[in-house]
Amino acid sequence: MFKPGKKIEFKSAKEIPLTPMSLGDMTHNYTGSWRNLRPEIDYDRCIDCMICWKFCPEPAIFIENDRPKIDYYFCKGCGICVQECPVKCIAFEEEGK
Amino acid sequence: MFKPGKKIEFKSAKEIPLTPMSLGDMTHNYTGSWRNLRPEIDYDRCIDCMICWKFCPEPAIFIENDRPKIDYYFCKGCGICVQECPVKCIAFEEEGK
Amino acid sequence: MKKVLMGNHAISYGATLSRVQVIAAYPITPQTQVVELLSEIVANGELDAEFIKVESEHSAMAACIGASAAGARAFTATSSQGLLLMHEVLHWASRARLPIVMANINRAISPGWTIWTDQNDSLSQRDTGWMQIYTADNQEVLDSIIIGYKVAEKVSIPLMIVLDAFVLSHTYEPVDVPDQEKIDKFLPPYKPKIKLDPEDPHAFGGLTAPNIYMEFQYNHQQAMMEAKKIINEVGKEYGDITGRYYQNLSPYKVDDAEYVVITTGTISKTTNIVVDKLRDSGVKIGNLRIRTLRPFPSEEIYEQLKGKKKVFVIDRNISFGNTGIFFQEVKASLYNTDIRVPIFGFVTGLGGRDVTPELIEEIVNIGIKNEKPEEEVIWMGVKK
Amino acid sequence: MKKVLMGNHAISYGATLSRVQVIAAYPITPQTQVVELLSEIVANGELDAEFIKVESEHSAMAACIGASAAGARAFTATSSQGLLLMHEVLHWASRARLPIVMANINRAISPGWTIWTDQNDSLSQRDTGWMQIYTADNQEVLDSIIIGYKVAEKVSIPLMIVLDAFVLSHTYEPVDVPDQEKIDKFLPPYKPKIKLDPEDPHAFGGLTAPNIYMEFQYNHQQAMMEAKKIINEVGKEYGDITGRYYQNLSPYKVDDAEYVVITTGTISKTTNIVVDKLRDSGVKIGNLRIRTLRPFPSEEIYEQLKGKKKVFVIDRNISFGNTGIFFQEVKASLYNTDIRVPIFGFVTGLGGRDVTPELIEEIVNIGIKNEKPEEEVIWMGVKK
Amino acid sequence: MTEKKKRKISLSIPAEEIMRPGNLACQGCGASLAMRYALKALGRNVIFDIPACCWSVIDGPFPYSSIGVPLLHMAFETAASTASGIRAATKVLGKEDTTVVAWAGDGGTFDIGFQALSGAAERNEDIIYVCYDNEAYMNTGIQRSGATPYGAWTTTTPVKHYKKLPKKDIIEIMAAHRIPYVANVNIAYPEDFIRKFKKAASIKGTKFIHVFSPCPPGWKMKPDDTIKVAKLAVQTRVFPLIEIEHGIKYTLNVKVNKPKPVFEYLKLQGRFKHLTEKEVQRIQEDVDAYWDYIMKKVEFSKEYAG
Amino acid sequence: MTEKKKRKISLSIPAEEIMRPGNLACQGCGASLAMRYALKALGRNVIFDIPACCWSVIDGPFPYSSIGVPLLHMAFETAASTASGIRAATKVLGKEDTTVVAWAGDGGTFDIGFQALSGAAERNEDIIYVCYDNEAYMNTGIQRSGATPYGAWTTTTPVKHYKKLPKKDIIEIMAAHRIPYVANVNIAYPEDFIRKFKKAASIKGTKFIHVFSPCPPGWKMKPDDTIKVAKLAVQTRVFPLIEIEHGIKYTLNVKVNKPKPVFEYLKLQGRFKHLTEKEVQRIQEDVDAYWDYIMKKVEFSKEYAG
Amino acid sequence: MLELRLHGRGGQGSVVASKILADAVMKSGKYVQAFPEFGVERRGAPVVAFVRIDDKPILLKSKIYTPDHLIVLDPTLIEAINITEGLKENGIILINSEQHPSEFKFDGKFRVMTVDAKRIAIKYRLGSKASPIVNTAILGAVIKAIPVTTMDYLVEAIKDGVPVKIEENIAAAKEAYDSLIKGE
Amino acid sequence: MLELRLHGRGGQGSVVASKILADAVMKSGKYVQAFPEFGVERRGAPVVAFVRIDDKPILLKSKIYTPDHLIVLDPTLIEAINITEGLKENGIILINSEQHPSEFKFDGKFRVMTVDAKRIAIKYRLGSKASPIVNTAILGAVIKAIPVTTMDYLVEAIKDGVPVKIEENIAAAKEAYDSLIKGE
Ligand SMILES: Cc1ncc(C[n+]2csc(CCOP(=O)(O)OP(=O)(O)O)c2C)c(N)n1
Ligand SMILES: Cc1ncc(C[n+]2csc(CCOP(=O)(O)OP(=O)(O)O)c2C)c(N)n1
Ligand code: SF4
Ligand code: SF4
Ligand code: SF4
Ligand code: SF4
Ligand code: SF4
Ligand code: SF4
Ligand SMILES: [Mg+2]
Ligand SMILES: [Mg+2]
Repeated sequence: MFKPGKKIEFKSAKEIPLTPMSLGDMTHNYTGSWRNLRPEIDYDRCIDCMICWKFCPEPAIFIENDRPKIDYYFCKGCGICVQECPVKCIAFEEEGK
Repeated sequence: MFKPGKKIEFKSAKEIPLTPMSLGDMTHNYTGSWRNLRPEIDYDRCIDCMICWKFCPEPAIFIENDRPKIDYYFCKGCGICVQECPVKCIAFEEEGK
Repeated sequence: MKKVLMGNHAISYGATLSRVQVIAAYPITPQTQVVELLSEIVANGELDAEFIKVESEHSAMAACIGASAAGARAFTATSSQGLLLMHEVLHWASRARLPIVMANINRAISPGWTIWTDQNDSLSQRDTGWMQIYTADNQEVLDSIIIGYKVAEKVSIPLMIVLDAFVLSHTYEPVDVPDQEKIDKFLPPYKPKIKLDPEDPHAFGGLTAPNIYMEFQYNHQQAMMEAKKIINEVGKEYGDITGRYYQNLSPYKVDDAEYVVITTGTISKTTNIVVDKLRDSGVKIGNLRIRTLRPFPSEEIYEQLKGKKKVFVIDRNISFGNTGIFFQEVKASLYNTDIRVPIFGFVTGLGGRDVTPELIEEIVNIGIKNEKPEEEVIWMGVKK
Repeated sequence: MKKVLMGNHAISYGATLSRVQVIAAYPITPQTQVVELLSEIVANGELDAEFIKVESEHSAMAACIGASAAGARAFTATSSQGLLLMHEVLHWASRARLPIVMANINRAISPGWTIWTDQNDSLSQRDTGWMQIYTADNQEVLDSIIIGYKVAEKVSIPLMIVLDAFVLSHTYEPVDVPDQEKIDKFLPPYKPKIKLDPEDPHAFGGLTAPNIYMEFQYNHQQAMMEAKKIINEVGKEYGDITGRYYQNLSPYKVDDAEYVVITTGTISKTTNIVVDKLRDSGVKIGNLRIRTLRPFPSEEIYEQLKGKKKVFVIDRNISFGNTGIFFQEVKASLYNTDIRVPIFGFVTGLGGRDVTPELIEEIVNIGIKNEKPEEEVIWMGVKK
Repeated sequence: MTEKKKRKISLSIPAEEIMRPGNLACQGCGASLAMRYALKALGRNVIFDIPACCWSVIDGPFPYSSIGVPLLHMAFETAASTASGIRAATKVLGKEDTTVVAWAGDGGTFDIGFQALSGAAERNEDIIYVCYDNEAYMNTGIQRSGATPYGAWTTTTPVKHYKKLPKKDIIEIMAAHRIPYVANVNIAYPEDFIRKFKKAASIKGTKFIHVFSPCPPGWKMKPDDTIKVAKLAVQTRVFPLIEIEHGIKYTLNVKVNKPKPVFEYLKLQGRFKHLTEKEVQRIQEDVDAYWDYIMKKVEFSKEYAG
Repeated sequence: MTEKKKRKISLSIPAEEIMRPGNLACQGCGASLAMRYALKALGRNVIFDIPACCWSVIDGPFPYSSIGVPLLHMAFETAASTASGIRAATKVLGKEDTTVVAWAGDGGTFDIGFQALSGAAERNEDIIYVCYDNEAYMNTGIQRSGATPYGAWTTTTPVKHYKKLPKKDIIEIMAAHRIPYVANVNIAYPEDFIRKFKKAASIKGTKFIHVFSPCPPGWKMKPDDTIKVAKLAVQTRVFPLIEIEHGIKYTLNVKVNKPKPVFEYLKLQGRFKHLTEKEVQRIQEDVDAYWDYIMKKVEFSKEYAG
Repeated sequence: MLELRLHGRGGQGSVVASKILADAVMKSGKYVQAFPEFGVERRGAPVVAFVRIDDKPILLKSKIYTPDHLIVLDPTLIEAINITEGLKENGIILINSEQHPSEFKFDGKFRVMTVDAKRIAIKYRLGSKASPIVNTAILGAVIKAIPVTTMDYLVEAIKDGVPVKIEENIAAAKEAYDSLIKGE
Repeated sequence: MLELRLHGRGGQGSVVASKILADAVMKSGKYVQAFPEFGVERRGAPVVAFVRIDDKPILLKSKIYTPDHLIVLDPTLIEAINITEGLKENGIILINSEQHPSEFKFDGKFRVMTVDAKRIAIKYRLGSKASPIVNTAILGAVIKAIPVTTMDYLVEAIKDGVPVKIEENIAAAKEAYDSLIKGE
């Protein structure tokens, strides 16, 4: 799982770098809020082929103990994993249901 | 032979066109002055093949009564006609000699 | 007909009503809807024009130059980086004296990447020989395109209509779209003074030696001076048929004012609110909106500012290493006159920073409070 | 070592002595010899640099930006249309705060095609955020490149050295070429403040929202203000090792003058002759040469002009629809001061029209004769 | 989570994630996936430059970045020239081993940045130029580019006037520049994708890689169809996966012996929904002809190289 | 003049001279001759635009012009985009029959104007784009361009560092744009030259013509060798004369069964005089290989078209 | 002056909604202004749009920081972001939801209303079942909740502003008008 | 101040000649400036170059309209153009020619001198027989005719300014120095 990054704020022109320069990554930005459908892996059926991991654009699927795991902080809910899973073991339901 | 063009002069900003626009051609500009070698056709040997005419870049060779004629006002003295004449009937001598 | 239009569509309708014949444009945020709507209008056959979907803004302007030189009414629209990329050919268009009209949506300059408004893009074209008109609402945008062609074709100088990114380009406002017939009478078909014509062949733009080059520059400048009058005349003529009058300057309660805020673009509208509010509390203040940057209406500004106590210029731009640009232009234009009122130069709103009535009030208060500007550039709304 | 050098070769030697590491350039008359000599110097192994023979000036500047951002000292040279074509990326370089140095040979703008000198090319870049230094002889050209790097790297702003086409670029003059050792001490290797480095990865120039964009602009402007001092300081330091001192302004007999002619570039030198001549005939006149256009040295100009009777600005340029540009800059910078001396604005020498001592004398005479300028722009040497 | 089964999985692409989530790509963005693969292939000793394109936004605003390697954002038309400058600097600074990558969209490659690319190729600059191709100007809201295929709707090729010109054949054009390596890749074929990027990094001189990169909003398709559509592009022969060395040696990387009808590919995408059967037929013929053409090149090049 | 013999001459190219003398081309300029032929082929119902190049000067300064047809001088990088604008205007103004010609040097075509050209080709603009190729930036005093051949000296590729990169293969690159007509011509073959210009004028869409155009000062050769060198370029197979239709149909126009050694061509030109025997040999091999390649294309295209 | 803020997701048509509403308001003789959030829109990501309404010409060109009312096109946003930022006391929060207003809890004193615009949109086949286009439907409820114009003008505005399925959009708006749930 | 004008043809090296002369003058301790005609040079077409010499720094940056003396690298130019335009009275016209000065006639009072630089250049194999490069040769004669510097400095300047055949160029300059024909 990705270590959530920090939001960086500047109080004044004196604090900013010489030119707009990155000082951290986007992992403070929980793109999970973009999702209105939520993928859920049925691990009983999952064959650990890692195809879902391979095709997740974010990446929001990581490998933990040799199994795929969805990081809901970042999963945007595109549904690619759902569609590409060869055994169709990822469900896709409306958020909050 | 080309009709020599006129030099065009302007006395004031009121006389010039809206934008730099041509009002005549360059035939007032006697590029013959560029020449230090002078091509001369030996008409006795000339076979009127018009190769010299064909290859003169200016164009400074014209056809008069089916014969090639060099216009010395404009001939720059490049020597192409001299070299390309198949019967080598064009002499190339220093100007003023 | 009244329509709720975004500024970008106001441009498209302005161009359509002007019956432009060749459009060459390239997309850029925040201009894209201009191009998209024009694509549709042309595709639907509602405008008899060729639309060249060029591969860059540079080529857009080059194609406009080609089209205009070949005798067609030419149009383009762009913004920021796109305008900057045109720079060389902007100079070309004006020196070729071609009456092209373009719309430029004021977007700040990168890096860092930005899509929000400020005026540095168009203002850094102030020396390209184009006329420039800054607009303040979508109605004015539409009207100015039409007026722009008439002016440009009269003086043979290209003209740029400028509007704020998003604040106008993407904001929907009620706009009266005039009838085509009315506009056709106002703006007859283009009669080119310069034309690439096989039946009357000329070469345009050839080598121009030191003995004559300068005379063309002189004429260009004279035409610009002439344009000061023409813009007002044509603006009046347009007003007579539509009821909407446009001049080089747009003063608001300036007549009896002691203090004058000089603004451009949409900041002017918000400033009017502040003027009203302050007037209510007894401050004799007015707002002078500069519409025309080129030709710069020095004489009219002089007339407006005569006898005032203080002047506050709000610039949504900065010429690094100097000051805000309208501030500079105004000061320079008054230097040799008898006006010596203190002029304050404020820089604000860069890169889309919002300019609120509160901020404008603060500006005015600083101006009123201080006898004269403590710094040449007074930064407002910046976290120093 | 003293050498007879054309201005273009003075540039090449200046760049070589500065040990530039990446050169990216594209040929244009009257700059070509710069590139040609540098090609030879690099080919001969006399300079350890990469020379990218790009396919356009636009790419030349983009390559300089890439090289500078990756940590190398970068150089280019161009002129006129080439400079104009760089416009977008000029803005980019300065806002990226990269200390690139370039030489620009002042050539007038087309159409009609011209290769002769005037300043409209570089002056229409006055709002791009670059520093600009105008030079008056080949010695100064060479020296200014070296000084330029030191200044640029101190304030993190790119710098443009400007010289007149042909009058300097193609004119041979004796030039002292300093020893490499001396220069190495003056100008140590480049220590980048910004660097693309896999071992310390950062992204540069990303999307910068309205809530923070303006602060970068503010810092850019502060650095420009700082540069006014730095240019003088570094110029002094250079003088201490070479005997040649360069400052923002170069006054000639201004101290006790009643009349001051303000000039730039080579016109200044010819003006000095006229000053001497008029002084001989009892006219108290001096010449103030402005070297630095950006940052604009307002305060120093104020000091120089305090107490003068009249000021005559000679512009080899024109902002169409307004006035000569140095004229405008000077007037604006003095507006809010207590100086109210009449300033006359003369435009002359466009497109390579020769500016002779006689013409300058005529200008001075008009200035002296008239109480104040009758027109905002006084055209000289033009066939009206 | 269910009880873990103990077994070793084997991954067909590198495990390390250099790219970070939280980025600003749309749901199902192909370009996002492309970057993820590219970074896996190239590792960290790399410098990127990116001109204006969706990736200028995806990476994140100041002060953030998602790609984890040094990156210079640059003006739209400068990808290749900027990379040339970066490459020159790394050379004089003794960092020849750093890979320099220009990463641009199709607009920035086929259109506005094409001259810089062609110039860099002419100089055989030692860079990898990557074009992720979503077949329109997406960042500005779906305008046609030189990469927009025949028949497609975009906002500047409205339905009444859909694009009637073919897609610029960038692969062939770059091959005609005779650079050492030209290849195309497809996000649905990650192993091929990564192999080619690694190969490109190992070659000196200019490398050009063309990435097939679906864009759900721009193509008017469901975000979950991204991989499906990408696969179909290969399976219908719309996008033959090839490599071209020195402009003459052509290799076909994925054989498609039984191609699916192009309609399968088109029908998933709203941008093609206005097409008549006749137009679909025409596109099928174009695809067939192009495939034949490429196959002939492959043949020809065998003969040639042999 | 001697006594006139009475006989009718027959001319192999049109007699009418549209171009005027007095122009500012150097002695023996190939570009000057190229324009003379082009005008003979195209006649007077034509509009030219010319970007910065020698021809901006050759034509003559204001207020003069030598070409006798309407001409717009334009910025260096805009030949094709300006022509697109002119073409659009002629269309709306009902002058579709006017031929629109962009006339540019190699620098303006291979390098700085290439994007505009490629863009116009992508749009299949109805113009003739002519590149007269003197293999360097001549107007600015002989700097290298993308068209400068391997081995040549120029002022930016000095003898110690002569050009080590091949000439950009513009013909192949333009062919890969699949425009209806691509051809090259040579001033030493005026009949072929004129035929191709006339053909180009008869075709709708983008036509690209590449003109071999020797330059005595730039090539450091005698002005009277212009035609000789041009002929040798063909006879040594350095410059095979071809036509390419729609990017696939290749035709060889002048057979060269017994090629002369390339050295014959090189030795007349000072720009090559520093070359060692080995380098000359290398160039010979490149020329042979390229000829083979083109011949294969001709073969391939027969098969293909057949 | 009345200031409204619309909340939706990229691709859901909040800007079109704001424009149609503005048109309907203009037609009723009022002055109006509508604008999107100034920035990059990403499909799926939360976005906002604004409408200003007044009886006199609107000169104000700055942003809206303290809206009078909110319109929420997608209920999942309520969890995802802090929706009530800047909302004035007693402001209406009109949510596209099948739930009753009382089921929504916000920090602060607001008037929650709901309308099941999704159901209505699906009924009239606006968009697909998976992603219905609710923007015209919800407008019907808006003008009921915040009576800035009449249904007649809204119908006209929909006619001018929607390219396809005009009748269905109108019917949806009308049905939404009738099915607004005002809460307490 | 002394102002010289050189006449040649494009490609003949008049500018190089002016530069070498300037260098030689500088080496002798004087101030100097040299420049070509500002314009486009065409091989074969008449061109000019200028040299200014003074004892104090040269500030003047305008053109030369009334030269003190002329140097003519190519005698065929005399027929082709009006060579003496602006030349001051009593100015020297130094011509590269095998002829005697008296064979040249000009309108005005000038001092004609000649040197057969062409023959000398050919002798030292400078350039080809058809187009010999006379620019260094003629400089030898120039400093004899107009003594602005010494042969020693000229030799040094040639060493610095000529890339190949240095010795031959020097020898040619020296021979020209000795073979100047001053006329009357
Ligand atoms: C000179 C210039 N013109 C236009 C733009 C606007 N612009 C930014 S990104 C973009 C579209 C990029 O298209 P593409 O390269 O295909 O990348 P995509 O957005 O599709 O990923 C455009 C037109 C710009 N930034 N600069
Ligand atoms: C933007 C820009 N850059 C550079 C130039 C200078 N320039 C003018 S002509 C020319 C060379 C043209 O070369 P080519 O196109 O090969 O034509 P040629 O002169 O060889 O005929 C150059 C570099 C220019 N006019 N504009
Ligand atoms: S694709 Fe499906 S089966 Fe394969 S690892 Fe992912 S969830 Fe498991
Ligand atoms: S739905 Fe999309 S973003 Fe979420 S885990 Fe699956 S592939 Fe990744
Ligand atoms: S010498 Fe050259 S210019 Fe003169 S006639 Fe012969 S070919 Fe023509
Ligand atoms: S080429 Fe020779 S033979 Fe032929 S026409 Fe000319 S002069 Fe006569
Ligand atoms: S518009 Fe397309 S390419 Fe751009 S981020 Fe969204 S999905 Fe990706
Ligand atoms: S330099 Fe070459 S191309 Fe240019 S005019 Fe002279 S000969 Fe012709
Ligand atoms: Mg794209
Ligand atoms: Mg060339």
